[in-house]
Amino acid sequence: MSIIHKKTRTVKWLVASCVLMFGFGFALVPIYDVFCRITGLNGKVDLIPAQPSSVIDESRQIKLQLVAVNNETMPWEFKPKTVVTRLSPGEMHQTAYLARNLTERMMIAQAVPSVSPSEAAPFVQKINCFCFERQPLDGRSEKWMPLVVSIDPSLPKHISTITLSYTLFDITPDTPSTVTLSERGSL
Amino acid sequence: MSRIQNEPRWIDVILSVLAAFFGVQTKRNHERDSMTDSYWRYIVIGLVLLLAFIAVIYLLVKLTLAYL
Amino acid sequence: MNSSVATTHHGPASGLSRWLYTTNHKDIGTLYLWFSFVMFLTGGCMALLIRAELFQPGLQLIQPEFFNQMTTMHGLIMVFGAVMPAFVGLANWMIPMMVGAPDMALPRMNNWSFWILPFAFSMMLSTLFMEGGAPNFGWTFYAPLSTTYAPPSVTFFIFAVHMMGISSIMGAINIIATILNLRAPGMNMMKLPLFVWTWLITAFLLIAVMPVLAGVVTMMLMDIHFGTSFFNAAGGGDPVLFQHVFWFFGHPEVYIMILPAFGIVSEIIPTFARKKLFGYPSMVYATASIAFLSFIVWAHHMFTVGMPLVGEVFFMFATMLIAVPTGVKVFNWVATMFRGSLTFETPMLFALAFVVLFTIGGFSGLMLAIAPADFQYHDTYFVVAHFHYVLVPGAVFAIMAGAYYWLPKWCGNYYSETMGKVHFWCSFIGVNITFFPMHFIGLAGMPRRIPDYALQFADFNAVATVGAFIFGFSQLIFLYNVLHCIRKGRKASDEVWEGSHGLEWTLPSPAPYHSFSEAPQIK
Amino acid sequence: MEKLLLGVSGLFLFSGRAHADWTVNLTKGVTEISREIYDLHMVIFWICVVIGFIVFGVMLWSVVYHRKSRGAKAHNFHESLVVEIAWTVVPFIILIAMAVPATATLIKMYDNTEADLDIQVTGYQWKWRYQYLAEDIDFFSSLSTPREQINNTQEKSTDYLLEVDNPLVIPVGKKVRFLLTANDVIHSWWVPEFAVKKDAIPGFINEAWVIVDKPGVYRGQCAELCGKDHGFMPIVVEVKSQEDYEQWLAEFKKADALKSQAAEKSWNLADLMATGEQVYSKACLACHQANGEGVPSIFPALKNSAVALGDEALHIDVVLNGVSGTAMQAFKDQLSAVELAAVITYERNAWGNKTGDIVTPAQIAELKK
Repeated sequence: MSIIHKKTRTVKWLVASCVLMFGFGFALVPIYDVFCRITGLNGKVDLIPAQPSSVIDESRQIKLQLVAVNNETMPWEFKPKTVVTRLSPGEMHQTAYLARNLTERMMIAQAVPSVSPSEAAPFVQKINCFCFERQPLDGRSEKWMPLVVSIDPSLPKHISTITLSYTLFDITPDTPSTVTLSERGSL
Repeated sequence: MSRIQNEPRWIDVILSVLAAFFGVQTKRNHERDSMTDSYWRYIVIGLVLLLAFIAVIYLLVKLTLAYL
Repeated sequence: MNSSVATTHHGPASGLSRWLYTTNHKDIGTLYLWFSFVMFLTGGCMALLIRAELFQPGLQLIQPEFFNQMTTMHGLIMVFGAVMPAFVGLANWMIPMMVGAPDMALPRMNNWSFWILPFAFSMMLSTLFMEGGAPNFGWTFYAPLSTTYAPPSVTFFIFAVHMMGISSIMGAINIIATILNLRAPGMNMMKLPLFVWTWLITAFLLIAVMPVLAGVVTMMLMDIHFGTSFFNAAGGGDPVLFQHVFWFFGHPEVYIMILPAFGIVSEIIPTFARKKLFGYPSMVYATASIAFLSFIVWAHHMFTVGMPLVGEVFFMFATMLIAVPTGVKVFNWVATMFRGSLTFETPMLFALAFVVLFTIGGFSGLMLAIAPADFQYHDTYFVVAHFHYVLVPGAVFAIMAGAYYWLPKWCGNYYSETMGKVHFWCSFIGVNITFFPMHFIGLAGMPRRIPDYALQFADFNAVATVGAFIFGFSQLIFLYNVLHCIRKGRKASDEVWEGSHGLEWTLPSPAPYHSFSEAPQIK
Repeated sequence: MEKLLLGVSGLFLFSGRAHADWTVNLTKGVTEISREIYDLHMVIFWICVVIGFIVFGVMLWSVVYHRKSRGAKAHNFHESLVVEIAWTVVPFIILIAMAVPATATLIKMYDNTEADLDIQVTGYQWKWRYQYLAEDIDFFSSLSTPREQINNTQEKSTDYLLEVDNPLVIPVGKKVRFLLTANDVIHSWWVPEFAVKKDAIPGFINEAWVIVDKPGVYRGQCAELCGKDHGFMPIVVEVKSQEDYEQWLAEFKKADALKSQAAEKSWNLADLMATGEQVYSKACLACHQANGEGVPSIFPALKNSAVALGDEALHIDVVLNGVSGTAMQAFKDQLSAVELAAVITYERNAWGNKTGDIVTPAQIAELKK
């Protein structure tokens, strides 16, 4: 084989590897997602409804804490009905979060759940959750957003406290705030 | 020496890659490795052993966590 | 012999067009080296500005906003503008001469991969004058600080990174194609000088990770301008994902900046010890081992993001393992010196300083690998001390050692040995005064990337600033020495150094514009 | 090497003389975990020192005795499998010996037993918010060092840049669990004496815990670059005995009640302006500057601005709810009704902004409901 041939072959291989690795960079996104769901890395939890479990493990009680966080520029009042509950794994817990839009305009919010310790994330089953869909709310109005949650009885024995946190993000399209872009320039 | 004779066997490739993981290699084996023109076997074995290596560390981690 | 390189046998064209259109590996090597030196001084000035602000507690010279821009630009310029192009420049000059090739395998692409760089960095530096200022989110540009909260100039930053990435990838392809295909008859892989070997492995690392960097900045671009949410929690993304993808690139990148340095030092030490390199095969295999391991340790940069216990332990174990092949290298260098016949010309001095100071950087790296202890070290000046020990008296000293070592071959003249030694001692002392106290302030609790600090850190910061100015200004001696060497140094012999061996030393000094047009026969 | 050692010891001496309370080493801290980490740190440090002495010793030996000027002739050896395997295996064993205690400490840190007190810590650009989950306690904690000290026009206090207006207060000897998250970008909550450093990530929750065994005041800083004032968001934790802690709780709640009462009383312009100036320098000055002129193209001016001189409702909305996509935060939760009213009034009447408008605390309290 002539050197030119060999050279062309090498270059082809290398260019192909580059394209492959560029693709791999993007492939890391779904890989990471799958990895997180399996291992509970980062406390990421499923955004699809879970089936309630049929067994209840009466032998132990888990302390479940509900936390509410507002992301920046989210001017709603946002809080859980009760912060701390104790429940047995498998038991269904029905509660709600209060959302109150303090502004004058209609806004849409998205709640993003997160669980700590992250190891417990795969065991927190949300049978019904306001985080499954975006939440529109008219200006100066409020609503209770339902949450039905249970803990998988196969939760590792050493975990006794679980924190379920929701961060509320403003995803109202186009008008992020009362101040429009042109006004912002003159602020 | 003809090329055929020089061509390392699969087991040699595996040993060479393991030596690369370890970081120490003898001159004789290195010479043999560098005579060959087919790098792809080293790459394939390298990738397979890398996965195996990750699995080994992972098992090690699991073991340590189970016993400590 | 074929390919476009050897068909013409005239000397260089004259004037500017020589440099603009050149496809000669020596010319391009020179361009790379000068470019990287200019960037080194630019990034160095930024470092001095940072150090000057940190000389005393309180805000004196610059405001926090600008301080953050300086730390960001300093990091980016030093990594992508100074260290990497310097190694590519050395590779361009030396690899064809070391393997007995007439030129690089793809000379036209070679020209292109250099000339992208000045444009990339002009774009990057121009962000300093844009509204909202230059990128201010650190060279690691963690989302969402670099996406939702970034200044508008981030788009230019992204394009600049893309261009640098393309340049590096093309350089790497060229180097691999040269080493694999253009070796002179008889120059088998076994006989390759270590500089060539380490660069081959580095080039593969570049091919593997630069596209990932391109991917991650593309995702940022899409998040900022096209409404995707790769890294935005509101849309189902994850800011931690950014860190994973970034460090999947970032950790091998660290080795990209140090493996060629290993190669240079492995050339220099045997020459001045007048003894063959100890354990050549092990050196090659240890390099390969480090390269392999670099892909499975990235999350040790993220011990504090809240990984599960299993992940934390996995990355701790894998990271600690890197100490083994790295140790092998250091031991081999020392064994090469042991019972040799040593002389201490400037390149050797830099190489010796490299071995000692890089090892100190390696030690602090080992400490950082211990995950629970890393909770205390993470994002403090201890980390700053660690990676500056690895990169300044590590990579940069190796580059200087290489420059002094090969300068006589490039220009045909010796540099001034006295001036070289003065440069060395000023740099050596300066570097240690700058970075050693940073270990202390880091352990005492000073976070990195802060423009102002509590009073208990004041004295060591003042010391570090003094050191930085010594180190910075002593580089002017280097500049003067190089110019002196080019213009009127003492004539160099072909062999240049008493103990040198290798193909490049069989060529006349200065190396002719076209070398090895007829392939040399190796044994 | 010798030079280096000399230099290092010189630095030690120098530091010892300059400040008696100076530290060049990791803090031992006040928790069991932090002391374990300190021990790990010292063990690995000494391992490195010993290896360093051996390696650099051999090197120094060669440099001194095997130099050409002494007539040394180069020996011709360049391979020895035994030696090479030895120096691969020995470090490997040392590493294993190191990995075991490190893993044990790590396992302890990941202990999930129930805590006595849970505190939600939220990172904001550039302050911390502490919410006690079981109690009705929620407050912000930001830098209290005056700007004059930072700008060198006033002498710096002992705790320069490490002091806050409202420190976090926790009881001694109790397991306190921190739930960390952030409101905008990634921050990192770090108190060296607790050996706790955990990233606070927007949209995600992390946890860390401490059992502090000594009452005292412990200081730390944000450890992850989070924008302009990253260097100016310290953490101060006051660790109190159970009694003192309970007393603090009671006092805090009483003060909180007083604050809401204050909103109901009537305020005049002068009072509001005086309070407003204080609030302004604490919450607004970092960006909008003391003269209200901001920083061109980064932070807008308030002096003669459309917002400060225009519609009152818009001005209130901007301050309470922030401006999305800019550095302007929502101050609704960070400041009390009185503080908000005062600062808005101040902004509408300072630096030649003479609107004469008075925004009353009652007005704000109504909006905050």
